[in-house]
Amino acid sequence: DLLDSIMQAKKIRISTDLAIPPSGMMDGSMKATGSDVEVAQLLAKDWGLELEFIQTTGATRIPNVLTGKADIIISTLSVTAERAKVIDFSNRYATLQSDIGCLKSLNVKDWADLKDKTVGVARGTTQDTTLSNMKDKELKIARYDDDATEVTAAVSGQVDCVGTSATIINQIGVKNPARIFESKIPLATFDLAVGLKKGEPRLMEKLNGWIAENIKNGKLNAIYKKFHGVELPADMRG
Amino acid sequence: MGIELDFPAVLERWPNFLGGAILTLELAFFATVLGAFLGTLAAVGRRSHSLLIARTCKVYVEAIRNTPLLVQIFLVYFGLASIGLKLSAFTVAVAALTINVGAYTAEIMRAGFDAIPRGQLEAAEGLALSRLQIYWHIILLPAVERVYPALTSQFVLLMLASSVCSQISAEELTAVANYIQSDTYRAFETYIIIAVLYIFLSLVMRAGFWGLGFVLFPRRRRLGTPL
Amino acid sequence: MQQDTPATSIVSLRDVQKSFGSLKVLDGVSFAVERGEVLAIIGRSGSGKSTALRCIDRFERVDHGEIVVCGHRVDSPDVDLRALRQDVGIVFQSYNLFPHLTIEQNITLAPCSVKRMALSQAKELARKVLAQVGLEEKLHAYPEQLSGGQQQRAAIARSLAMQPKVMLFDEVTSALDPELTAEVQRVIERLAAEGMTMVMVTHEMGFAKSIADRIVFMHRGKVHETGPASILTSPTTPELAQFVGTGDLKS
Amino acid sequence: MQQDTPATSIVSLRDVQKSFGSLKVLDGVSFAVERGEVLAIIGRSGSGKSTALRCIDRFERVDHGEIVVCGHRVDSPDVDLRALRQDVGIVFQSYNLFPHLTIEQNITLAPCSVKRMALSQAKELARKVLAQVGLEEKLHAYPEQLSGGQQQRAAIARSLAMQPKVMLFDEVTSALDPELTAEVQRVIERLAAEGMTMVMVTHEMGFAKSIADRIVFMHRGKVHETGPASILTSPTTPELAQFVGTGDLKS
Amino acid sequence: MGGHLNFNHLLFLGHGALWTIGLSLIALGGGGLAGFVIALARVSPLKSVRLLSAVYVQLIQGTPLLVILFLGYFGLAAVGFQLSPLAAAGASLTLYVAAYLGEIWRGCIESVPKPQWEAAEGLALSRTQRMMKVILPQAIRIATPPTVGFMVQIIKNTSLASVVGFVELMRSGQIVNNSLFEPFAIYAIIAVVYFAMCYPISLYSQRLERRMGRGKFNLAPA
Ligand SMILES: Nc1ncnc2c1ncn2[C@@H]1O[C@H](COP(=O)(O)OP(=O)(O)OP(=O)(O)O)[C@@H](O)[C@H]1O
Ligand SMILES: Nc1ncnc2c1ncn2[C@@H]1O[C@H](COP(=O)(O)OP(=O)(O)OP(=O)(O)O)[C@@H](O)[C@H]1O
Ligand SMILES: [Mg+2]
Ligand SMILES: [Mg+2]
Repeated sequence: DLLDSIMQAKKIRISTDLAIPPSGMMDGSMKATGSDVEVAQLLAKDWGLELEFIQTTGATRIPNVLTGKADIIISTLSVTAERAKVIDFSNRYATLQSDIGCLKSLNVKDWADLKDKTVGVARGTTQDTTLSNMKDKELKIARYDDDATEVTAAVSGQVDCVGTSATIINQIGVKNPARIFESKIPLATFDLAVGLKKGEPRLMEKLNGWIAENIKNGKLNAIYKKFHGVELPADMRG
Repeated sequence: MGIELDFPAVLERWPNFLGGAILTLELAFFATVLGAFLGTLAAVGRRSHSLLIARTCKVYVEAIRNTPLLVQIFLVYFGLASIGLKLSAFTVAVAALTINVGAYTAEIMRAGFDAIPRGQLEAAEGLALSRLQIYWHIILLPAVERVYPALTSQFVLLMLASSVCSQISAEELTAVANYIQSDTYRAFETYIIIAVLYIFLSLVMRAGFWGLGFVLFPRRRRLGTPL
Repeated sequence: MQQDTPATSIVSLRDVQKSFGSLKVLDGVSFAVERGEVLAIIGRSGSGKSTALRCIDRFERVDHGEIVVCGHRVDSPDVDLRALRQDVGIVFQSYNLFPHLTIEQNITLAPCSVKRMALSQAKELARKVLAQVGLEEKLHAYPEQLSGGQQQRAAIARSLAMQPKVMLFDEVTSALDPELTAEVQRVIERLAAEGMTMVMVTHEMGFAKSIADRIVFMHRGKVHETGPASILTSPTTPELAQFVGTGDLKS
Repeated sequence: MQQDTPATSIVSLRDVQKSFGSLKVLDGVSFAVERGEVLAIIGRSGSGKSTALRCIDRFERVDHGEIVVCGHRVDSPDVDLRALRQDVGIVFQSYNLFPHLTIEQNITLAPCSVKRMALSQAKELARKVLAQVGLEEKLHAYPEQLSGGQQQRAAIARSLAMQPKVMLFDEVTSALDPELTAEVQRVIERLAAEGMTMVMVTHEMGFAKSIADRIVFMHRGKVHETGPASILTSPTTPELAQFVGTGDLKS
Repeated sequence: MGGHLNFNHLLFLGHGALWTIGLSLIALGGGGLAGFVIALARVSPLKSVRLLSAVYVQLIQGTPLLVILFLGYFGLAAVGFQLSPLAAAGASLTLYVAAYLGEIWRGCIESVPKPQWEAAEGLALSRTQRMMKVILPQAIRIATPPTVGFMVQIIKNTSLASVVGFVELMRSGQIVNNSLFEPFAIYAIIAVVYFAMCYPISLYSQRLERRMGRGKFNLAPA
């Protein structure tokens, strides 16, 4: 099965989108970095495997493992029931807290205040799905292809509210001090998990064991804190 | 390596696909109409006696034709916002597509203009027609008739290229597909469906252009011969 | 723009010079055409016949000399071109009908656009001029549906519809076979009989002989010989004699 | 494919019919050409002259009738086209030299490709046929560097290089001015003198008269009158009389 | 996250630009060969061949390149053909370019005047000889300007190969932007780099057109 072939090859191919900071990105010297990147590196090291990143875009993360072009996905996959019909998810290795963030000067306290505002999100993310399902709230949603475009839209003034992680909300003000954003309404907390092809119980078991161990020893929390500036929920801090 | 395809799971989102397809057609329609107009103006401008106008038109055409549409769309979308102009994604998308297809139309129209025999222009001058009248009666219509197939292809390509408008939050067909496939993780089904939809849309457009040509070119309708 | 010209002279060229680059095509051409006169310009290929004709309707700008046509100072830079061209009709070898318009539309276009004639009136006119050239039944045909001779007659009708004071013809029959040539020549003969002033470049010697009141023989950009049609049978210069000689070879 | 034909008859058409759509262009055409004979086909535009000529070289397929050329049954669907065309040379009004090849390459192309002649031998041949048409010095020129008359002569040379048994000419001089026409006609006269069998469509009556052994006058898709060149001066049918009459107008 | 544009970023973009050039060459090479076959098929004497190739051209020209690339890479893998990203991108681009070049070239072959075909026929040349020695040499001259012009479109279109994992110019720009959030600077740089690659080619094609004295035009499968 897949686990054996990984072990035989002494190499694990991990599908990661390197254009979704702070989980996957490039540092100043154009080396891959980010929380997902370090998780992947840790996994490869612990299992004594060589690591190969399969560069993907948001749209091709899943097809990559389905067609065997990558072994597993570590790329801010949040778990939903719908998606679980297509791939298997491991236990969560991190969570993603997302908020509605708005221009600081904007008087937004609850959902009602958002009524005539346009909220920017990255298309197809769980934030997008969550907001889209709030039919009763009469939100106007502007979907961008990725977080970076969404941030740029916020920086340049195309939108005054965004639905994304707190880390990214803070980033907007850094880019344009004239437009400081802050978290206004908590949206949801999503579980992030490793994705793999259906029907690989042995690999799944080994992954879950590894995740449990690294939650306990606090390594996953440390990585998360390093990039996201906050800690994982209390029960995941080891 | 079997992958189970589950089309019904994706097809049940047909209202989204339909909405996306309609928006794609709308984008293509407005950009085609406006782009044809802009491109014709630019083609006329390139023949202007004023060096300034002719140069400006040339720079426009070359700058657009040699850079990717996506970059143009970003620059328009974020550029306008930075100077305080907050237009809807649809408006910006139409504007950017118009600017883009206008440049290509200008090139095609220019070729059409060049194909008008000099003798035609002299005959028209000899009949005391004014410059504007010559453009309208003697140059424009035959030029369009002559390059009509190229224009048709160009506008179909525009429709296909409008997929990059998903980047600036226009919910056209590709945007819808991306949304659905990341929601369901059923990328294959989604992509196959939109491939079929795009082929269908391009056939619809070609049929539309064929019909328009039928109305526009009575000579061709009657004689069936190329100009 | 109005000028003193000899009362009856409708076209006059005086010492007209014109070069294309370093090639001197017209080298001091002078002649005049009286009202109602038919003038034929002959000469071998490249002698400047077409250029001279084109200068009259200001399709070429002269370098030097004076051209007056129906009172318009054509050599002046600020001549009113559209007014000039309402007075002058020109027909070329390659008929240049507008291929996307029917014959009727070809004819009504200028009267409607330039003279702001009502469409119904213009259509009436189209019928009239087409009758003049014997083509009434082709009103709604497109140019490509006509034979060469018919196209050329339609082109003449189109010019006539502007009711010009003088008509210019540049080898209007040279793309046609003998039968079609005869058709077009008959039309021109009828126009001459009706008193139209005409200047025609032609290489049909027989036709020139039979219709022209006066012949201008051009040679190397100059008017080499001029006179009544009889000069064709009794040329006084060796050049014209030789030219008439080769011209005969064709028959 | 070999067939019984009258010993000396090299081309023969019998009751040939051909329609384009609903238009009957050839309506039972029959004539034959003997070895060494020069046949001129005349007739007004649209009478089917070109079509008849093109049927002989199988550029058009006939609907009915029999065509035998050098023993090839041209009307049969399984005639060996390449063998036929090695025996027949055809030259069109629009010379159709290959613009991307020099005159020499134009001429050597077919002998080398079709007859597998050695290049050196083909070049020798090219020189010979070019000398025949008086163009030796243009061996290495490209077509566009030649005048119309020279191009037409080169096209004739190209056909000659295949050493055809019969040559077909379709109005080969009608795109040329009188001077160039004379050049080409001289070449054809020389070929006739050398005994080449030729079928030519022409509207130069003078030329037809002077060179043709026999004239075929076509009218509405039929052979209306046929006979020696003298029929041009004393036509027996009113149609030919009228045709020759109009033809004369041209001179 | 954040930081400023530095030399490493430029290096990264430069690397992307190299991939863009490489992919373009592959697309042109493969697409050129296949396009030649398509063009010949489109003027084939066999009706079925003509029809088949016409359907192919219609299908490809009706589908966005992104979808072709996606189906070429993942779709083939799904039915058991594992292609490397390079092979998949090469194959997809080849299919795509072939449809467009095939159409362009068919037009050029057909624009060789009919009398040329007849003259060649009259000289007893076989169909292959007519094609190879008379028609194609002339068609190639007509075809050069629009083909060169089409290269510009290929260069811009290779950006879609990012879907199969290539980090070419456009994708590298996105990656840099997603860590810097400096869209104007970065997209301006990308625009300039694309312009620098494309404009000389456009210029060259226009020069060729002018030398041939005819106004051909090329389409933009943008
Ligand atoms: N626009 C032009 N630019 C350069 N040279 C020109 C132009 N028009 C005409 N010429 C040259 O001027 C000369 C005279 O031309 P023109 O057309 O007046 O001769 P023509 O007597 O009408 O001859 P033809 O009987 O062949 O029509 C020719 O040598 C021609 O090549
Ligand atoms: N390929 C074709 N399809 C349809 N009609 C044709 C075709 N070729 C010729 N015709 C028609 O057949 C008739 C005879 O044509 P053909 O060319 O044989 O006449 P022709 O005697 O050679 O005339 P010309 O002196 O004008 O060359 C014409 O009416 C022509 O329009
Ligand atoms: Mg002339
Ligand atoms: Mg003919």
